[in-house]
Amino acid sequence: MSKDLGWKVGGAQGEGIESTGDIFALSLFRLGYYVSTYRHFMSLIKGGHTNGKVRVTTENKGHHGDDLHILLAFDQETINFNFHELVDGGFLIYDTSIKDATVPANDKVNIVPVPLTDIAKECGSTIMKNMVSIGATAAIIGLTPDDFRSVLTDRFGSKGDEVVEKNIEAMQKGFDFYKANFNNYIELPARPVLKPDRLFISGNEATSIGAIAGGARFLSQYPITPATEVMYQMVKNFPKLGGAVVQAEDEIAAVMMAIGANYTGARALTATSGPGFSLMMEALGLAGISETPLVIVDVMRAGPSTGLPTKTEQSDLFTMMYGSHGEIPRIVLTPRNVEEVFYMTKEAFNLAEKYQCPVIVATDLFMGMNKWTVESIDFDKLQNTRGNFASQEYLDSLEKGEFKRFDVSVENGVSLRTIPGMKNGRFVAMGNESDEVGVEMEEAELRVKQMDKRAKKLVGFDDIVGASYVGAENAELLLVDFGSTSGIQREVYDALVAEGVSVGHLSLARVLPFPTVDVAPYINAAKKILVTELNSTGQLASQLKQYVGGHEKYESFLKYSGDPLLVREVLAKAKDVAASLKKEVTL
Amino acid sequence: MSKDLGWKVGGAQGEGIESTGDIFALSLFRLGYYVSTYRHFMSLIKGGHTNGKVRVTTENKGHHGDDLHILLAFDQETINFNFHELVDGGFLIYDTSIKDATVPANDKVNIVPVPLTDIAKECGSTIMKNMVSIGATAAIIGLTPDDFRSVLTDRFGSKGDEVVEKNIEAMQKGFDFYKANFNNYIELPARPVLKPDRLFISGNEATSIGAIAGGARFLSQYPITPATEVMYQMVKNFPKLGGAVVQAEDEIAAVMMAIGANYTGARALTATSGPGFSLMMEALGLAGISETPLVIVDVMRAGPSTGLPTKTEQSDLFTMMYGSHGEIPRIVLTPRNVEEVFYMTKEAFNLAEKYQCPVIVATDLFMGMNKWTVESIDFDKLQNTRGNFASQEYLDSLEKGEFKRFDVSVENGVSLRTIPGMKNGRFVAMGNESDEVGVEMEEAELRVKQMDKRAKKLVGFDDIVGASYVGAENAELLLVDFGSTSGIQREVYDALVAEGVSVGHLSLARVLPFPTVDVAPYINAAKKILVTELNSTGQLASQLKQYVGGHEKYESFLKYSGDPLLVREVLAKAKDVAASLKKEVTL
Amino acid sequence: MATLADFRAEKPNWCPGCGDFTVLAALQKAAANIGLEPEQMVTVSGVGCSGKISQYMGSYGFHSLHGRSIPVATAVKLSNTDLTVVAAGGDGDGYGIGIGHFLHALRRNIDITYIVMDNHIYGLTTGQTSPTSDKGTKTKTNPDGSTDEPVHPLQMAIIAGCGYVAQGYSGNLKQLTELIEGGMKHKGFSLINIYSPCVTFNKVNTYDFYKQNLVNVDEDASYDKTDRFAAIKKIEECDEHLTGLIYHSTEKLPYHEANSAFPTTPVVQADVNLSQDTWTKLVSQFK
Amino acid sequence: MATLADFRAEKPNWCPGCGDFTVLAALQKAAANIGLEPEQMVTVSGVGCSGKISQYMGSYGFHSLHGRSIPVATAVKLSNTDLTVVAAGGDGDGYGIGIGHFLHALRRNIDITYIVMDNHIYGLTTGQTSPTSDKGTKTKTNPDGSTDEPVHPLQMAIIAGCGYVAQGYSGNLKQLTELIEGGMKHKGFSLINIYSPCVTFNKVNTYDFYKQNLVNVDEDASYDKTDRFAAIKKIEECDEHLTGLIYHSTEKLPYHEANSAFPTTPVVQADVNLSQDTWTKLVSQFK
Ligand SMILES: Cc1ncc(C[n+]2csc(CCOP(=O)(O)OP(=O)(O)O)c2C)c(N)n1
Ligand SMILES: Cc1ncc(C[n+]2csc(CCOP(=O)(O)OP(=O)(O)O)c2C)c(N)n1
Ligand code: SF4
Ligand code: SF4
Ligand SMILES: [Mg+2]
Ligand SMILES: [Mg+2]
Repeated sequence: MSKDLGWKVGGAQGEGIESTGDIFALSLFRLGYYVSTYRHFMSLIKGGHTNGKVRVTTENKGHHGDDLHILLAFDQETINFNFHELVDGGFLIYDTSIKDATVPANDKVNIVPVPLTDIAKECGSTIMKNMVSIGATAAIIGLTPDDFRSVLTDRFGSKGDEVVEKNIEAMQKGFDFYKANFNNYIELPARPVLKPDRLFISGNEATSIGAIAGGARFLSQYPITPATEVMYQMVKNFPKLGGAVVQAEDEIAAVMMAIGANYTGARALTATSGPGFSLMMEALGLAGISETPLVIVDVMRAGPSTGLPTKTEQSDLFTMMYGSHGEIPRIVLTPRNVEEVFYMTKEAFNLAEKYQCPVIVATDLFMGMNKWTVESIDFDKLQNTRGNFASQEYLDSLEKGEFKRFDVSVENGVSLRTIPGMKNGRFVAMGNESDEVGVEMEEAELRVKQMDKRAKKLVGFDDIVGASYVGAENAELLLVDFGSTSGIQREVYDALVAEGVSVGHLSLARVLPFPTVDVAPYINAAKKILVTELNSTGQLASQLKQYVGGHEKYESFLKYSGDPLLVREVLAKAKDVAASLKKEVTL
Repeated sequence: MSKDLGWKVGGAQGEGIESTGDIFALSLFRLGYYVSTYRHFMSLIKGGHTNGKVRVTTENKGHHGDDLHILLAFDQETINFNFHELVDGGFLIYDTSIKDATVPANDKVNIVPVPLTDIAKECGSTIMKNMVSIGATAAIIGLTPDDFRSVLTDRFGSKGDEVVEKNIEAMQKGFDFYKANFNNYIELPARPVLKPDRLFISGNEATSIGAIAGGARFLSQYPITPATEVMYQMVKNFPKLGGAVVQAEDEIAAVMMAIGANYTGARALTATSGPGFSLMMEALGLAGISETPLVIVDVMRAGPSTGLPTKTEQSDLFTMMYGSHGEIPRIVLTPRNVEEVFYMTKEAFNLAEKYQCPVIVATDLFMGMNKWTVESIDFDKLQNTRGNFASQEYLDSLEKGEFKRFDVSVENGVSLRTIPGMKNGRFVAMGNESDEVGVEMEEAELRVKQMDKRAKKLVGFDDIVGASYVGAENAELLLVDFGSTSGIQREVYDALVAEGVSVGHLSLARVLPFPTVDVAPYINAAKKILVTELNSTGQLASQLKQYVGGHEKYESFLKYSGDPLLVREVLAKAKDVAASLKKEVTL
Repeated sequence: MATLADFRAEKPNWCPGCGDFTVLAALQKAAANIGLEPEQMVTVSGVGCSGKISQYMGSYGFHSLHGRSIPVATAVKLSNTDLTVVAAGGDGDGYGIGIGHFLHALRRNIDITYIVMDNHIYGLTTGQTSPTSDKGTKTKTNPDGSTDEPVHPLQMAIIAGCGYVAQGYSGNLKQLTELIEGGMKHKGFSLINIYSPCVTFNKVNTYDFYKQNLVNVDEDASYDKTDRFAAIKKIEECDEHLTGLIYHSTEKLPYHEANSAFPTTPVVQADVNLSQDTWTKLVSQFK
Repeated sequence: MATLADFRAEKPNWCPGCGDFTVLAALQKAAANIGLEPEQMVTVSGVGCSGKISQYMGSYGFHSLHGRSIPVATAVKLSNTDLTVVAAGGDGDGYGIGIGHFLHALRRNIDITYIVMDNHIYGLTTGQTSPTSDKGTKTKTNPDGSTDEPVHPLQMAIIAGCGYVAQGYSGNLKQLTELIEGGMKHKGFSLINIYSPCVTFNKVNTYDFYKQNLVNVDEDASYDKTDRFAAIKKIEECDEHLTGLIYHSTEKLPYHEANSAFPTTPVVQADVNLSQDTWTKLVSQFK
């Protein structure tokens, strides 16, 4: 019996690989398993290798797993590229119509040639090979074509029952073929009970429904991989909610529109990735100085510049924290799993209005474009609050021109806000430094007061957890990360604990305001700190040094190949560090 | 006898205040004095208070000085705004045509009402009041109208001798009026010898001629205060040098053009200020990944956003260091005086070609728009070198398609470069990650190699001094700064030394690659560190913490009113810190 | 009902004689004339001397970034279609750095009125060549005279499908007021280009110059404002020196009405909280 | 002399049947036909499927940023006027995010050839509405059909003063090659808009569609390519579905010749070091 199942389908881009993976993954989710996925693809439309990995587990995981048990190959490249990942006892299913297929010599892997294309043709169309292959898989792991029926009905039901049946039939043929010709099997672990609240959802989808739950009713966005799907979700859902989507002409327009909509009183966001984010730098400062709420989602991809548009990275941390000339208060959230993507995106809108400042939510391609299991979202936690609006009564009590939108006397830096339509609440939002009623000015004293007012907003910020920690109280080795690498780090942590290492795992959920008070005790207590990041310069580590110190204690595990982390590579590094620690102690 | 002379003229914008200051300043420069200036102005075209300060000294200073000896007021606002700066024994000269002029009660100041406008009218035009006022000043400080003749001749000579004489005459009238009615004087210190090499030049002018000396022959720029003058200088000088200027449609175009020109083999730059710099973030990454040389000059002004367009600040440090998504090697220089502005801008072009990466030169409005004395520039130091170009012979020895523009095997990360026109040297510069010959690719291993190659370039960089230090070897109090605040800090340092404080002054001339090795010994040795910056968040201090540590030792003096520093305010803070140090010691 | 005085705010600090004073006056009059309340209107401006207009207009205002008034104005309108939205700025702002946003808003037919104070110069940055500067214009950036073809905003707007294309002049407050009123009433994007002399930096395109050169098509009964090609030709014939409503068509619906998916109630009125039922439906797609 | 083979580089990875294959072939042929050497030519592209052309063309290349090919190409030309410079990209790249650069380069009359592979869709990002998408186009961003007026690049270019305005089609390699050749020879900015079908994401503007709808003005002897207004009208009449050289004028000098201050020797050839004499003169203004 396998604890996890790692399954992967691969072929050329444009061949239906993605939907094969989706059907398999969703079906296993519906059977009650926890499912995590990872899609490998390239920045071209047709041709080029793509594959979809599905990890099936009995506990919720934030990673698609190192191990591969079943590889389903539609072409030779898939075999070449992925075969080495198969564990001993794993299965390679490949299409016998691959010309001169060559399979590496490895007698610990079950080689399963199946005439996928031929059987598919029998079923009426070569596209059916996807179903045939799922059928063969089902046979190996003890499922039946019927276990996939509900997903197929959702997908193809609108085209008629017949289409569904045809697909089931193709699956059955694959199933039968395997049973008839092979007799090795993998036993899936017992199914957890499927809770009705559970969601199977990508990071980008979670961003979208998080935004919707957070009251966002305006999205202006420009297409860019891997953030485009956020827009698709909004286009789909907004009409019912009275919301509007604008496909902007570029990212500058997109962010300026989001600012304009927020100014007008709509909760609005824009979503983008690195190149688009870089184009938003001037506008970011405008939102800051004009105290206009703004939510930007940066679905990070591998940079710099156009970089690797279909690969993942965590290298925009610096520019999210420090990009844009001059100084503004800003909040930068780094959700660590898809559930947090949902909650933090939702909360971003409350924070943006509460503090009247920009909020950046950092996700990445890894989390954004792949699907994960979320245990449940509590509807009762979804109420929103709208921040510091002036009441109409208060405005009516003022003389014309008396309303101080940028009142510097407010203790927490957050002054009363109005929106167009409110009588006597006129003000001018502005990129220039302005006086309290919003008139451009250049006087030294007033300027300093306005700067101080804005800076005050985020002092003592604790609306969003800064970091979370698991581990012994004075763990010697501290694993640190932020954002989407947290899931895999937990597996590394578990493995180290199992080996008796004195280890703790500290994971940051926000980087601005930097959670110094949350992280300092752990940083200070640790003997060695291993910071794991998907970038080449150790951006998080540099911030820990800057905000906390302890320079001599840091080690970094950095990956910037564009691929996500593997448990084993981080674990190997962590063990090295742990070993060096022991040596130091014995010296 | 006064050691320094502080002189200031003030009035409404559009009244000729600027040229009055210029004439006075240049004349004193030509007499052999060292002259530093500071112009206060506002972001509107006419009306609004403006003033020009001129400091006349016998040693070269990087600051216009706290003290004011003579104030020349054309309107009431000038009196209100500046009177308090006058030292005991100072002079207020004001125009008697100011309606109901009110002068603060202060019997330590010599009040000198002069009918400037009336006398000017006698001379034929009210504009002449500027000359009349200079004449009155001349009388006070022991100069004669003739001392201003050479400057007037340069200015007005093209309009005929008569115009020059008319101006001299107006001066003489002001001179005579003072002599006839008042009899207090200030004695200027003895004139230093005027060296023929000496220059009286603004930071922006130094940027321009530095760029020209560095071989820049292409400038693409979009107008923005305070960087526009860089373009004017180029427009003026390039035609003779075979260079070209393009006024771009925006800053994105400006920087993309600079990249295109560099790619083609011209040395090219763009100059801008904060808002424009923010718009260049995406392009910055392109230059980095495509390994195209690029020089950007950021003449910082007070942010965020449009901010205070006519005020100074050092708040773009963060975005210069960390702006743009993803990770590229870059060089960020922070010249500390106008001489360094010249040399570093010049050198920027050699570095950009040597390392095939972007070089950012950070100046600011304070240094950029004001004039300073430069002792001399050594022509013999102005030879340029062009970096790692492939020879035509080498290219001829290759097969078609064999040239590896992005050869990862080069030890220092700098591979051979070609430019269009070179036979067999074809390559494609690219925003995508590419292989060694410049073909887009997404393979993990090659990607890492390219990232490592680029990162290698700046390891061990020491082409430009990182920081300089004066002071005792183990000074207890360390003053730290970067860029244009260095000059004033030296005066603070001198004052502290004079008071017997154990003090050192460390000033950074570059921030990337961060000069850790240059600064660490001083940071580590100091008991207290006072970092002075013109920004609100202590950007430099945060970098010292990040790169070096010693968190418990820092104090900051931060100013972000838009005005430049005063010696006395930094000195007061420094004394407090020094005092606290003593207390600690005696405890 | 609001009066002219209600649309006054800060005292302008433009140079005495600047054409922008008249533009502001016309905008204030137009707003009062069509019976707006100040809080129902938003004036969004870019950066430039002209961009200061949002501070002087007594409506809600947004003095945004250089070249970016249009996307802000677009979003203001789309977020609250009950508002009357004016975007305003200079020739550099709108036809230089901002020309992309201008053309795309036009294509979408966003229901805003765009006022360009076209002084053929960059005023606030003290007199550089602008995208509408005449050929031969000499400035510090073009001492030998610019050789660039100026932008032709009126013809371009017509080509791009704009339904209300007008040109005014700061020397004619009455006509300008009418043109702005018309623009505000027009359902869809309206462009009002205004010759608004910069008395400080442009010594060519002066009041005198315009007095001598402008043709008023509003006074020409034979001129057909509804004929696109005639309009394009007329503009060419006059070397652009004409005033009045040059092209008018009410054929197209504005963006928020044309798009069937666009909400019929103002977006700002949408509830930020979801009902249990909506929530359940929303997440059902992820199960 | 260089042959067609010399202009081949990487094997394209566009989808089989993509219109861009023909565009590349035409560009390669045109370059060979006019007798260029590969090193005398630079192809600058933006980002999109179309943007990959710079990698496949055997000239020097710059695969720049989305929407920014034109400023790079401008600078390449102005830095070395001996080079033949082509800018290339998609409809989204050039008429969406990049439209401002396009229009300003046009005004300046920079001597480059601009090739737009106009498939009415965002290809590389897998099929969103583009600025030239027809009204009614349904994509994942516009499931109910776009209501935006498409950009009219040909008419706009004529209005903006372009001296060489052509349209080609990937189904006609011969004509396309000629049009590109003509553009490269034209002294000044030339625009060649190309209907280059995206076989994967655009199921409306297909080869079949164009076969049925395109009018070839090159075959119409009565058509006067030198009449701006006739050209604008013709484009309108054909609903833009025409091919050929639509407008041609050799009246204007290109930027580098029109500007008297522009150096007559290529900028790249200027010495990066100054003579003592030049230096002395240069600094004399600061004394
Ligand atoms: C991104 C950016 N670049 C440059 C500037 C500097 N700037 C301010 S106004 C202006 C041009 C003003 O010209 P125009 O739009 O015609 O307005 P006018 O002052 O003539 O009314 C420029 C270049 C800026 N504020 N922001
Ligand atoms: C600044 C930025 N925003 C967005 C993108 C994502 N992107 C890449 S190509 C493209 C559009 C492609 O459409 P088009 O220009 O028509 O080219 P095609 O693929 O159709 O040839 C977009 C939006 C990007 N690379 N950079
Ligand atoms: S500079 Fe010109 S545009 Fe600006 S306020 Fe003065 S006159 Fe008006
Ligand atoms: S997606 Fe369309 S444009 Fe892109 S390569 Fe394929 S067919 Fe061509
Ligand atoms: Mg203007
Ligand atoms: Mg396209």
